[in-house]
Amino acid sequence: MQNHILSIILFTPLLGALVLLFVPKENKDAIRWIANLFSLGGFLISLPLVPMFWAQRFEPGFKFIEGSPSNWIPTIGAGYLIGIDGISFLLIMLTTLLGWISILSSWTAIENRVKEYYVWFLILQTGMLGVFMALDFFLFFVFWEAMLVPMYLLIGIWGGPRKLYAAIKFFLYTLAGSVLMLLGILFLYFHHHALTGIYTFSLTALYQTAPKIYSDPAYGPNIAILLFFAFFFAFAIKVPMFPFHTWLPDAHVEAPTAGSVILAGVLLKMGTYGFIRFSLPFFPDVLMHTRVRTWMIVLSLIAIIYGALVSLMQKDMKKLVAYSSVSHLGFCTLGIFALTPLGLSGSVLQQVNHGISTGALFLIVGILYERRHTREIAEYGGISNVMPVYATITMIMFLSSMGLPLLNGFVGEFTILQGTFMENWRWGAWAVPGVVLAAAYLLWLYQRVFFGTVTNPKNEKLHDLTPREVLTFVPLLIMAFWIGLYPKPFFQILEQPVNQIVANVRTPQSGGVVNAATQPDAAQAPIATTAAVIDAPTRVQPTKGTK
Amino acid sequence: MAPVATPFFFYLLSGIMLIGGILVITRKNPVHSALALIVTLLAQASIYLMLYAPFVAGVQIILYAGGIMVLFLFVIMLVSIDRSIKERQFNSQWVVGIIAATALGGLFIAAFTKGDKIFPEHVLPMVENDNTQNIATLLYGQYMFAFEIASLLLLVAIIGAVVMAKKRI
Amino acid sequence: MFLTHIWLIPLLPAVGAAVMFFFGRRLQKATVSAVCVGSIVLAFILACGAVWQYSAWSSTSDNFHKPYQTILCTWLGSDTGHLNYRTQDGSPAPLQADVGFLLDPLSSIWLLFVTGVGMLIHIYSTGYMAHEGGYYRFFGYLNLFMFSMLTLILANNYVLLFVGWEGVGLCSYLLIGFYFHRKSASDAAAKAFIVNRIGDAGFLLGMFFIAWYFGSLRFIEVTHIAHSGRFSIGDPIITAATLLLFVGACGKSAQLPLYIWLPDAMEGPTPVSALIHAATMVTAGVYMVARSNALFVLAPTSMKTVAIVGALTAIFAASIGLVQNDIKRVLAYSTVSQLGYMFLALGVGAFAAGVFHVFTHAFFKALLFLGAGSVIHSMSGEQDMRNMGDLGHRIPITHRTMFIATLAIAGIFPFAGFFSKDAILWETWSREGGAYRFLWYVGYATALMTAFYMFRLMYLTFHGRPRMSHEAEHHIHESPMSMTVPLIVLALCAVGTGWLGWPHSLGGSDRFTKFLEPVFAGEARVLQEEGRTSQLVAGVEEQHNSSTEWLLMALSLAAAGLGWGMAWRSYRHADKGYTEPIAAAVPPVYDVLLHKYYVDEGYDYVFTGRRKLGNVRLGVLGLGTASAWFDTHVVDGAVNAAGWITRLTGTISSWWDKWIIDGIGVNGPATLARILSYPARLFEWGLVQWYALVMTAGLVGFVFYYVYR
Amino acid sequence: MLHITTLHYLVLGAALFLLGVIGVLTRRNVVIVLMSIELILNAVNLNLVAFSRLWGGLHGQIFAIFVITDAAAEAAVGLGILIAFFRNKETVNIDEVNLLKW
Repeated sequence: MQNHILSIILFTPLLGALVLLFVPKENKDAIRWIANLFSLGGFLISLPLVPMFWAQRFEPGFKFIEGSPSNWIPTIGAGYLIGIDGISFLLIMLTTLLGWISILSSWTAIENRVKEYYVWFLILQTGMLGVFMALDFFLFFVFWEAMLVPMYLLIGIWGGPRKLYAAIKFFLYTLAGSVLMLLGILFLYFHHHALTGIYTFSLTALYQTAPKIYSDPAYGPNIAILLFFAFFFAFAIKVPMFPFHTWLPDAHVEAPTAGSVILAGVLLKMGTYGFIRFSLPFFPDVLMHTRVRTWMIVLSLIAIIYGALVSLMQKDMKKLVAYSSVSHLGFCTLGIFALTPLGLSGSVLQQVNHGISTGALFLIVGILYERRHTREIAEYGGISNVMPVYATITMIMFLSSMGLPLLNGFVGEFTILQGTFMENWRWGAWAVPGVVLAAAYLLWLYQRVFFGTVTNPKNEKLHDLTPREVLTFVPLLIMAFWIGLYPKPFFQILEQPVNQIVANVRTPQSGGVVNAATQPDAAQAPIATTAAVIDAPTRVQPTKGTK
Repeated sequence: MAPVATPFFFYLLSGIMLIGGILVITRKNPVHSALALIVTLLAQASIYLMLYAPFVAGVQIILYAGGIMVLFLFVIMLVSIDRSIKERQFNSQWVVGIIAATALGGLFIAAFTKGDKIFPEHVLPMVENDNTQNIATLLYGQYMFAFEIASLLLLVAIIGAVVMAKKRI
Repeated sequence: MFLTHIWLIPLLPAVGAAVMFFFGRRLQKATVSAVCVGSIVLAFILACGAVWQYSAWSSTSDNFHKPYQTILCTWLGSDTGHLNYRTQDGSPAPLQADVGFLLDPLSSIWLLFVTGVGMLIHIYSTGYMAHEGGYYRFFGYLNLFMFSMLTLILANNYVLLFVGWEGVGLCSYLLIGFYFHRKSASDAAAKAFIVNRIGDAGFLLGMFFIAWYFGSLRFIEVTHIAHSGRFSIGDPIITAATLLLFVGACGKSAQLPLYIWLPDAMEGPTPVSALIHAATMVTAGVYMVARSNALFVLAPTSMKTVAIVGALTAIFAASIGLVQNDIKRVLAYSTVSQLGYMFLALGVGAFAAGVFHVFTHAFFKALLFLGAGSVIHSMSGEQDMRNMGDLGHRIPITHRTMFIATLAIAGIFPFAGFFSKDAILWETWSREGGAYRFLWYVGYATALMTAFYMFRLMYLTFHGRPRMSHEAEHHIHESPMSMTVPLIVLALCAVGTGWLGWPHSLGGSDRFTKFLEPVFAGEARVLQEEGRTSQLVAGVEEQHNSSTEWLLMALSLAAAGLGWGMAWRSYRHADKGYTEPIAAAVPPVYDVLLHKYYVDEGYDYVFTGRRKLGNVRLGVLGLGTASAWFDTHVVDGAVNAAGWITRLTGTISSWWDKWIIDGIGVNGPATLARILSYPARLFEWGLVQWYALVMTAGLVGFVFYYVYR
Repeated sequence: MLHITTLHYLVLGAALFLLGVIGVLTRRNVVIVLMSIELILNAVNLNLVAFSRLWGGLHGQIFAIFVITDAAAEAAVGLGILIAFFRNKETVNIDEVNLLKW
């Protein structure tokens, strides 16, 4: 059990999809029950991972490794190799939780082609989990692409009026990025073979060779930068970063509620996860010695402010939330490319937070949509009068999204901002207006939808949340308050991996030209020892009061 | 067996067979045709006996006269024959058909006449008893593989027949 | 016992708020009152106990003048010491924010008046809100506010202070928007929150500068390092940090240019205005600046900025207050003006005087608001003073208590305002050898205005001719006990609290300043080293020229008297259609003042973009519109253009494919074959038996060949 | 003449075969066409058994048995097709089977 827990978590949804195939499609309630059972089961099965992981949270390297390199297709060196560290652990827990919630939330929302819907959803779930678990690039790519298809179908079949446009845009855009990434992967793969004579897609092996491209006379920095951008496009489109974000509002607006939740909650995290897992360790020199990093930061900052500004002007609630995602994800990429432990851990935490709060926001919009079948803000007003519980939950989630202390958003944003600020105070300073604008667009939305008197007669009869709907929010609320009130466990889980990554990135690679000006503290740490990079601080003992 | 009886029975049975065959292809009513065919088949079974092939004769009776012909009769009952009885029985090319068949028959006769010499003068001696045993030994020995293939063929035919005859699967 | 359980003080209201959140809907009003008021009363008792115990604790020789700090656990940070950032000198420092509480004289003062005034206002609210809907919601929010405010006060580090800071902002938002069905209320609420957020952004950045420079965000450590002399006076980073902190304070404490939300905040229920927008929350900025005094004294530029902004705000808001007609708006502008006073005091380095004014102001301003609430209550919701008049004998308790408060705010001896205001004016006059003397004139003019608009309020409301409708007149009644008792208690405080700071020049001992000495003592040293000042705290004060001080006191008393007199002359007999003296004298000025210098409109044009300048929309909304246009047309346009080009090439390719490749290359031979096949087709007419016949014919031919070859 | 030789059997078989061929080529009723096919098969069987007798072996008979098997399969499938066809076209006339005609 302990050794195979990851595989069990990974394939439980797929098993559910297989079981669903044998249920007659007329039997909608049975299908719903089975799908919910399996998604809840998937979540519950992932819970034992928490204490197991907690016990070894400070140990270096990947944990719960299963399989071995090249055991799948030995001829090309592809393997079924999965394992997690703190970063993927949090994202996996987020995925299983959101997967359950979004499946629960679609109970009444999906009325036609119920069976296909749940089957695709469960397959999507496995795909996403696989992306976060894979330690083999081939496997990763398989999951990465495999998850596109269900999402495409979810948008394209159960979506809104312009669903085909949105679905095709989503699919092609993401696919275009993936193709470049595939080229990058192949380059790294053959480069590894050139250096070691071994064909393998194993991540740990590539970690050793990929950073050498920069200083390899046969390739040089320019090739390394090109490779970085090959990966960058795939991930930046997925995140999405500033100029590549336009598929997101379309996809969100047209997707069914649960699809939006998963799209915002998990799919976007794959981009940031890709940056953390691949871009940073593969191309440390590109980031440390060229202007690339500044560009990344600038794009992130543009995304933060620009996303918030555009969001301010939206007339469609879902579009507003979608653009707010652009802004929030800007914070995440900002934290990543700050390349400090604080920035990185804040970024991962913010990804989890974004999954929770934005997931909840999409659920919130979905609930109104289910009742009124419109997302136009102008159609609403005074909803607080008719749906008080709903209004309360919405308020909490809005506050969480705009980063109010004691709720989750603040912890992530604060850590990112502090980490970025310490790297370069201008970066931090430019990001701060995003916080103000977040309050502006969310509060304005709240005011327009919830405050005032009910002016539209269609809104007078709206019924408040059903117990099932409340149930979908409860875990999110609990998580929001937990992260806001007691984020220490999360920081402890993230501490080891982020220090490791920062150490890897900031340590000069063999033959790399260390630019002392840009890298004052790089020389201290060997690759694998994390704690040594940033040595334990001399903590000033607090003045304890006498009893 | 007495030599007198052999020609007699041969001609008798041949006559029955040919008359039966002619009836098969000329009757309007398929039921009559089928009955005529049964008579032909039974007569042929007797001829097999004359050729020291009792097992084949048995199979002929059981399978052909008993099995296949019942199948034919069932099908004739299933399809409505009332209309087809009243209609034209021969198609538009029947003259050409008969001419072609006659030509073929003529050629056969020519062939027999010309090729008479290739047959041996006397038939070779043949074990007359234990025919079934010997056939079994051969079927399950030398022709084992062919036998299995045949069984597979039957299986396919059964499934095929069911698939085609059934209204909705 | 009280000290070690100091965390209970904020927790109690939090529990009250949580109870309201989960069960409030189902509870009786009496239960709601019991839970919420009870939690605050308990908190007040605990606070008194804690302060009393602290004063005993800090006078022992071991802990002489030390702040008391207790740390419960780490809130932000991994607590392992491995999650670090680098400070400006390259040494690692952990990401760390404790759940920790700090009690020193400064927080003691805030603790006492916040819980005390808060308790009185809670009691008052049980009467005021008795007939309103959402009773439990109101008290839940109030309790949540108390929790946030107490967290803010008791926090031992900037981050936790920020928690309270944002928390009070949120509660302010919720309470201003309490009547959420009114558009003006929800507008005001959102405005308050967003303007506060701008300040908060500054605060955040200031905090990061401090963390970067000091490697810690705990007050004790920051103060310690600041005192260590490692940093020179006028250090640019510290200047930047303090200026940014002051931006935060401007937002929260309604200073120029971020004061605009406070007058609008009067949309909330009156107890809220009293508690949040007069007595407690708006002084949080003062608290924060006073708390960071160790940093501010290292940055003279920031100090000057604080002083000038404070003085300007004081006179600016007071001048608007001169002509407003809404009773609560007058008080709101008065609050902004008084807050300006406080910042003036802080800016000139007279931290103790500023804090003293916060303290006295909390009581008399809360009293004024509650009194105004009582008036509004009795007038069945009427807030416009033009429709009041002659209420004095109909609601006597309200009248008398409010009169006391007016005397206090106008600075009449021996009411509380006199002492605190004079302390500020005197410090402004004398600090740094008179460097700030020009601000004294501003402060003095403000004092005159204050007296005028306050007595104007009193005369218009309680004297003159009754100007309300008959129906309203019929309903006028004194408020219930639950409302008048707090008024009386507050009136007593408005008289007495000033005596705590009875100055030496008048033969007092100025206990208040002495009490605060441990907090600001370090700064006195810095200022002295700097050579900017010769006196700050008790003990040094005897040296200065008492006669000048007496003269200044007399002058400010004269100003108060003058203002009173002018108001008396103009409004004593105010009847319907009375004339405003300013409007009569200089109409354009009156117009500008009545429209609040058109600041809101200007902001709408320039910053928010809610109003268009011609056809152009500026400000944030303008940027937003431009960005949205850019997004749909340029960014998404590029994406769609890429798609369109792909499809165009696809169309061309498919045309080429269909007509050239497929048409000529593939279908050509096929067509040829088809043409050639016509003769062959003659043999095939699809009849099975024909095929059989052909087969037979073939057989004939075959056999024929073999037979006759 | 009195002696019955193999040739007699062959002639008989040929006659039967020709009857079958005539039936196949001229009749419109599919059932009868199928029966004619049976006739043809039987003619072949007769030859096989006759040759088997001539050479004194059993292989011819084995072949005959296989042909009978084949005939059974053919009859089953053929009649199945007939029924399916009849269901669709309400006729058993073979010259009306022209769906595949160009």
